[in-house]
Amino acid sequence: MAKARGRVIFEEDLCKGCGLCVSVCPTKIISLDNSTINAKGYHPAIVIEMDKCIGCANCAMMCPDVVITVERY
Amino acid sequence: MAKARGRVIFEEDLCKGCGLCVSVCPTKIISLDNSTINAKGYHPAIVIEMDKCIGCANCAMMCPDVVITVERY
Amino acid sequence: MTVVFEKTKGLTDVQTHYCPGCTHGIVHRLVGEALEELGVLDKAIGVAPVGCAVLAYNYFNCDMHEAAHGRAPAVATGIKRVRPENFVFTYQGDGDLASIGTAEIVHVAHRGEKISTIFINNAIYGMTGGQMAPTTLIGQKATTAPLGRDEAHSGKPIKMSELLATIDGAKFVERVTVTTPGHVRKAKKAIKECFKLQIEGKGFGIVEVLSTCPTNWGLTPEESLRWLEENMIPYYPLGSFKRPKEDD
Amino acid sequence: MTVVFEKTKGLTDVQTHYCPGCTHGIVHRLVGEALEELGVLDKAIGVAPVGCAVLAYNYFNCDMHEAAHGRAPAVATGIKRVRPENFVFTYQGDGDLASIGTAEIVHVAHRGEKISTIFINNAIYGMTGGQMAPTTLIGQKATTAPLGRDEAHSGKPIKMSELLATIDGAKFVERVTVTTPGHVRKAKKAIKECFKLQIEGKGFGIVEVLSTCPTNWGLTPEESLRWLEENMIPYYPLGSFKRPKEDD
Amino acid sequence: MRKVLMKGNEAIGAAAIEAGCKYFFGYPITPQSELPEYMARELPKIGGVFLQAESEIAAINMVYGAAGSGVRVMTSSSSPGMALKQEGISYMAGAELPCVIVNIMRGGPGLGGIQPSQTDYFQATRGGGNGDYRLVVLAPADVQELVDLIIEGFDIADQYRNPVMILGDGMIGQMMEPVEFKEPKKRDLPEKDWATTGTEGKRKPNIINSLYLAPEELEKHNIKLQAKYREIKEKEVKVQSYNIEDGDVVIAAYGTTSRIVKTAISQLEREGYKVGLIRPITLWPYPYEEFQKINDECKGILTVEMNNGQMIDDVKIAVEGKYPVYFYGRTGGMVPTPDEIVKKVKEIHGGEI
Amino acid sequence: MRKVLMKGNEAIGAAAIEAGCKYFFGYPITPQSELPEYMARELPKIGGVFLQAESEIAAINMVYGAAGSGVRVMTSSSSPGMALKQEGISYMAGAELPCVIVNIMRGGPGLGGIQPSQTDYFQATRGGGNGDYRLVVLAPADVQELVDLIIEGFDIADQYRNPVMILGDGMIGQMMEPVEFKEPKKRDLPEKDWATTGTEGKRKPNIINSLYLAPEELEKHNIKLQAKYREIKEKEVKVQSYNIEDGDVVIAAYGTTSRIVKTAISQLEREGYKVGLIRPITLWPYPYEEFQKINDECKGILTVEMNNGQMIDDVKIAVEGKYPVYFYGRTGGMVPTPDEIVKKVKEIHGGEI
Amino acid sequence: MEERIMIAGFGGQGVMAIGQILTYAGMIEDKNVSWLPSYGPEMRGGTANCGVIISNEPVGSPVVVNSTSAIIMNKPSLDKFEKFVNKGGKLFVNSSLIEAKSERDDIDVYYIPANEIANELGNSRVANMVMLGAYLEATKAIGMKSIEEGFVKVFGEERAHLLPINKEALKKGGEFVREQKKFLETKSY
Amino acid sequence: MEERIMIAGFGGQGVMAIGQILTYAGMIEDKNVSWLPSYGPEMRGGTANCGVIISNEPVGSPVVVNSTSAIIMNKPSLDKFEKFVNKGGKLFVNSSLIEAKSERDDIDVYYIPANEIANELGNSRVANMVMLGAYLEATKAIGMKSIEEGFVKVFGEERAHLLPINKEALKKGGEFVREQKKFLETKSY
Ligand SMILES: Cc1ncc(C[n+]2csc(CCOP(=O)(O)OP(=O)(O)O)c2C)c(N)n1
Ligand SMILES: Cc1ncc(C[n+]2csc(CCOP(=O)(O)OP(=O)(O)O)c2C)c(N)n1
Ligand code: SF4
Ligand code: SF4
Ligand code: SF4
Ligand code: SF4
Ligand code: SF4
Ligand code: SF4
Ligand SMILES: [Mg+2]
Ligand SMILES: [Mg+2]
Repeated sequence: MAKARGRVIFEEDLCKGCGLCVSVCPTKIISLDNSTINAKGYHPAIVIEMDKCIGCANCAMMCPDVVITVERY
Repeated sequence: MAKARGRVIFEEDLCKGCGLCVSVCPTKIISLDNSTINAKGYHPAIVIEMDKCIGCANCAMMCPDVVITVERY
Repeated sequence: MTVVFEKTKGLTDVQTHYCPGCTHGIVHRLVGEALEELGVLDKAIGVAPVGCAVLAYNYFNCDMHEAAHGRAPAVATGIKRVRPENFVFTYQGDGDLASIGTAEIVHVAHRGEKISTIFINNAIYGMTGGQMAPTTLIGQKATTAPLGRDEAHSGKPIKMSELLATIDGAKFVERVTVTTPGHVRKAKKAIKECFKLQIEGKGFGIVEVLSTCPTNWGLTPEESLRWLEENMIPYYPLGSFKRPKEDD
Repeated sequence: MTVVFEKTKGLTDVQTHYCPGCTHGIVHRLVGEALEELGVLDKAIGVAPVGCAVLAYNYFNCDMHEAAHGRAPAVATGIKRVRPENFVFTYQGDGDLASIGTAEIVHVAHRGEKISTIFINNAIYGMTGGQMAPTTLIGQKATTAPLGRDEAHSGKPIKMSELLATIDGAKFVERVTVTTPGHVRKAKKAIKECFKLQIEGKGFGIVEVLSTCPTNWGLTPEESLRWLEENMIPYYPLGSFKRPKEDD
Repeated sequence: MRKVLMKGNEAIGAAAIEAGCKYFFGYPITPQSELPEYMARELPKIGGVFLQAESEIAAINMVYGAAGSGVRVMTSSSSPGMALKQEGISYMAGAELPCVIVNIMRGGPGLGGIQPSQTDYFQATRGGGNGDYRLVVLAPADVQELVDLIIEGFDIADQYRNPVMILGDGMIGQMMEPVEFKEPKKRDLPEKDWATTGTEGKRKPNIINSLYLAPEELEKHNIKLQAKYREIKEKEVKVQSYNIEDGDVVIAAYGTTSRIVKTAISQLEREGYKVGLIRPITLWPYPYEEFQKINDECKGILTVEMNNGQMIDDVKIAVEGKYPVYFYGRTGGMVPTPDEIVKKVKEIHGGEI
Repeated sequence: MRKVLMKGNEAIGAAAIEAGCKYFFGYPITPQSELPEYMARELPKIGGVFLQAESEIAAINMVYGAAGSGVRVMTSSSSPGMALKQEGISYMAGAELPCVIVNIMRGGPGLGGIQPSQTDYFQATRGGGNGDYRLVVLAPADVQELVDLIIEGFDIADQYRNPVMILGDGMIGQMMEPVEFKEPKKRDLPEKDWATTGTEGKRKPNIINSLYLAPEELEKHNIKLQAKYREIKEKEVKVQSYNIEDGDVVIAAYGTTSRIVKTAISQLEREGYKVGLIRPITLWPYPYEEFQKINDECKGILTVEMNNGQMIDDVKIAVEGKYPVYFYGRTGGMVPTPDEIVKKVKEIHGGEI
Repeated sequence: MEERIMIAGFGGQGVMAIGQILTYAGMIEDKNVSWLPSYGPEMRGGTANCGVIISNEPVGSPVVVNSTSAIIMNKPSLDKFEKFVNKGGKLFVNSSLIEAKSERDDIDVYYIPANEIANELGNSRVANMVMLGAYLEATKAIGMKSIEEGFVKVFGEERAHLLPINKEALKKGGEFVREQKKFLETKSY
Repeated sequence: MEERIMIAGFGGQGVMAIGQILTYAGMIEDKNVSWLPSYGPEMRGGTANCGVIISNEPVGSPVVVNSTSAIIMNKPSLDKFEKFVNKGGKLFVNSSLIEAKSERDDIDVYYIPANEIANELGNSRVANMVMLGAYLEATKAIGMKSIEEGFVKVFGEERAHLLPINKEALKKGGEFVREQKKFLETKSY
């Protein structure tokens, strides 16, 4: 598996759990965390296997709430 | 000279003396009568040489005030 | 002897208030003739605008409804939706239709209302004394454009027929003029065809008539016709912009 | 390590009131980024519409002016004529721009006002709860078209970009969408080009963005993107309708 | 007919249909959109037409056209949208066309808010449009009365050839209450022989118009309108009143506010206060005479409105300085509570203000 | 400065320019079109902007934008056009933006006619738009006063961040009289630090707005507006009065009508009658207090208007039933003659009505 | 002194202009003045009139009802305004266009063939100035110098070159009245 | 008898619906009733509440201020409406979403884990009906048959097939309260 080149940071409390980032992540590493409810009452998006992130920023591109910051190494 | 084939009747009191009929008569037989002022205060259009009228209705076609009736023989 | 031309029953006997040589009068006659010849005078309801034609309700020999400035298409919509079997037309100037009433004319086309519009484009606000219209030509003087219309300030004149033709519900769009007997005959043909469209229930139709305003142009009636031909026609090309398609 | 994406300074830190997954948010971000990247944030004055974006004045990080429903282009005109050196944009929905505000958008184009408009076409009245817009598709349900829009009753949806492109003063007209990261990038490019037009003083520019309304479409955010692609794009083709000509 | 539970906005639609109204032209705006939505569902079923206009202005002008062609027709909006209809309303009043216009008011000014308010009283009763004209303005206090007034409103409009306005607030539009559809008292309604329906070759053309270029004619037209307004003033005043012959304080309130006042009055009565109520049902024509019946010992009139004081002008005109006139109002969507009113009444009673 | 003869409509333009107004957005309508035409000629010369809007609605919203960006700006119209501006005016009042709006009234309702009238008094003083808002309404009686009030009007607008309306009739717009341009009394005007001018990176963004979705906030905003209106009521009432301490009859009239009344009063004085006059110059705030000064023996107040009776409401509110209130009006462009007024006063004097 | 002058005719006959000139001239002579136009319902060719007040006192009502003088350019205006001339007042009738005679015998009536005189001067458009000249001669209300200044004010410097022919017209109107005055003076009523 | 019930929560939690069902049911039982909604400023996900009045007397103010009962579905609503419950009144708290406890000791408070109960029933959307069931059990204000009729009125015949699961939710809510009631009865205040 390719070496991880990216990292994403979600500002969890701003997330509305819309799932758009989930649907566009090429590496399918984003999911909605059904076990948490954030301040706004939504299940926020989380990344489990951060090492798979390629830093493509697709997620950020689609996030309507500017929740995501993307870094690349 | 061609035999007259048309006749035009002007409802003089409706004429506003705009001269549009004058300008389109192919036989140049219409003029504005500077010697009369009609009820509306205008010099009305008149035809002097009616026998030259060819009944083409150009005058009627251009009259904005529907002053003219055209007959043909 | 045959009468080859007499006054149509489509007009009343009231003398118009139009200025001498103003071609509003010619267009009135053509509309009256078309209504008569198509046999719809008895079921016609006309909508008069606010503009020089504001008194049109006195001239057309059918039921008439006066509208607020620019709103004739909305009024006509109200009438036609209630009485789809009647023949409904509006008669509007360029200030009325292309300025304050832009939304109403666009949306009557957008909805494909089955009404017909006669649009008198004289490149000026006639009734109120010669202010600039959206259709006033570049360089043309108006009381609110004393040095002539300036593109940098006011843009280029708007071409309503071209604009409306982009809308699907507008099924008949044609621009004509009445500067010569020949043009008058063509204008009449266009008006009749446009009216037929409504009779056949096909959608919205509009005939734009390039018209004169000798008074506010500061020209004689005859000069006005020439000015129109030399200045307006080159910018506002005559012709058909849209006819109903086979499947309309 | 490099930050390849972070929140633009063009937006404030206020969280938006938009529904989850509503693409209004994406477009806000693109506008904010464009303002920042073009260096006009400090001299920008935005005009917020009446529509779901009514609170946009809280989100864009520049001076903001709220307008009455449909009148944003007129408000923007007032601002730009007073402050030609400022950067003035409107952000409007389809009810706002294509329905009640038709006259205002047409005439801002007609005069060639040097402003930029972002037009959010989501084929519905979002804010008021899903009524039919002039852009609602045939068959699409809305609370005021409970059986779906019917052409015979309401006509076919209006295509504002095509209509505005006929107007000379509209120098930049492009339709984009934001359904995929690729489309988002193209949308951003269009918005930046459109804004540049104003910076260069060339005339009126508009970017129509096909956008979703998951709430009133009754779909999930993701379903909404697909519905848009499958239904809206075929009717509202993406692409450039007008770019400034050499001599503009 | 059995009672049904209905939301005010939908009840308006049902009542209009009951009254034979088959045409509705409107434009969405909160808090009245349930009405056009109801009409969109129901009118097609009865062969009527619902049309969403491109704007409030277009809507009122469509109503103008439809009314001119002789049918019962309705439009509705809320405050900012109603501001846009003013020119069209003035035209309809000028051309003497009947119709029913519904304003479900929200807080202002400007875009304001979307919560209930009574802030367009002046606009409704004095005319926000140009010229001397009057609308018959009906202010229902509950959904049943709303239904009754809509049905009667169409009759009033037809009888006098005049637009009728239903002035409700967001509360009455949004709330649900049980309603019954009752036949209104029959009125002798004139033929609409003035309507533009096409001559059918059977009569002279009809003209719907409000333009009179000669001032003599426009004045004549105005005199005719004023005569009609006088007749309406004589015949159509509606008011409910209560305890005004012996109330120590009399409250004037209309619409849903009057219900809050009633609750306050009950509370005051329980505490031993005598408080009267004048509830105008017609805001124009205004029930000025009713105020003559107030007892001489009354310590003051309290006007309660969900605005900053508009009907208070009419109350002052009515009482002619005979009693002090006080005001209590909440605005912007805030609704006065019975307690607040109780407190105010006690202050007046105690001579504290 | 030397006197010049000017048509009222043009004098408005000249006065506005004198007051530093460089922006005008308007739409043609008789009888005020000379004003936009004047501005079209003059503003470009001083680096200002005249723009003919596509409609009255666009015009008022352009004014809204221009005022929001911090400059002095004007629009004008006549009755039906003014009806269309109501929503925009309500927005400006709600957003607290200064501007001067001119209404050169003509006969109504609807399209009405093009001759002088005073038929939009209600609309101007009570607001034809939605919500509780007030315009400062100035009613000049001659062209000189028109000029003075325009110039002061801009100051008032800026001082209170509120739209000011100049309410004239077709007569004052069309007539020519000599005028002089005088410096108004200096006012301490606040900085327009709220304007949208671009932040220049130097401050937080400014927001021009009338929306407050939370009712608590909208109420707070309304309370603030009302406080401002109270201040205006305290400080800005303008009225001219005459013989009210001993007039047997007092006439209330404003604008050009008051001049006709003055001629009538002179005539009556020559015949030995004592007749007073109250001429409100501000129609809002209304000079209610002035009516307190009327002598107790006065037989009645005659309100004279070119309408069917609108200011009469304010007169009734002012006199609180102390004197009978009579009305004389002509409408539709008809102008009352001094003789008609003389006759009416004699009737009141003789107790005939 | 208070002159209340009604000037009436068809639109296009220049009635508004002579009213304005008079008003300017009055102002130049430090009088209180007002000019109030009124247009008929027609757009063009309809009737138009204006009322001018020139007074030592501040002007009250600017509406001229009972006029001290009336300058009447067409028949409909004669019918409308003749009756409102004050007893002892002056009525100036453009006899080129009005055949009818006044029915009043309590006022001075001057019949001036203004169009003919103007045509003689070679410009039919100055008929209005002929009438104004007549008025000035008969009333002496305003000095000729002020009128000339007023003319330039109304028509602007650009059209100042038209002043000579207009002065000529004023003069001819005055002359005509002097003739008629002689005649009137012999009349007794 | 006069029940003034405040029902409050997030938009989407079905607070409006249970208010309407109650109101219908009250009407069916020939009471005077009113239902008044209020929405927060947010478009979606904001707070929403409705006030229901069920009374033997005609309904005066439809605004529920001092409530006899309150059904509270989220924390912000607890903060807002807890204090307005009449002394001796009843407060129903959705303890699935609200951790806090009521600070009132002069009213009956019921904590119902409505979402959990609903999830157990296999449909999280019926949490509102659980709360309604609790209310009905505690107050006995309205009969269950009327509530069922009301349900069909509100949701229409098309959604009548959802009635069984909703009935189940009502029942579970009721049962939960019966348990808690027993506990409450032992409490003395
Ligand atoms: C709401 C409103 N605004 C303005 C006017 C004044 N007005 C009357 S006609 C007109 C314009 C007429 O121009 P156009 O439509 O081109 O018609 P034309 O006179 O040239 O035939 C205007 C602005 C009005 N009556 N109502
Ligand atoms: C004059 C006026 N009319 C109507 C409204 C109500 N209203 C608010 S937003 C809106 C439509 C919004 O739709 P759109 O412009 O498509 O924006 P979206 O919410 O879809 O983004 C309407 C009709 C209003 N506020 N003002
Ligand atoms: S940056 Fe790309 S890979 Fe990483 S989480 Fe986002 S979409 Fe997935
Ligand atoms: S797109 Fe943004 S708001 Fe939506 S789930 Fe992902 S992070 Fe949350
Ligand atoms: S019919 Fe023809 S020839 Fe005869 S007068 Fe008319 S234009 Fe001339
Ligand atoms: S065209 Fe008609 S109105 Fe004009 S001069 Fe000829 S007849 Fe007269
Ligand atoms: S003003 Fe112009 S458009 Fe109007 S009638 Fe006269 S010439 Fe015709
Ligand atoms: S209603 Fe629609 S457009 Fe508005 S915020 Fe929600 S999803 Fe977006
Ligand atoms: Mg025109
Ligand atoms: Mg939308």
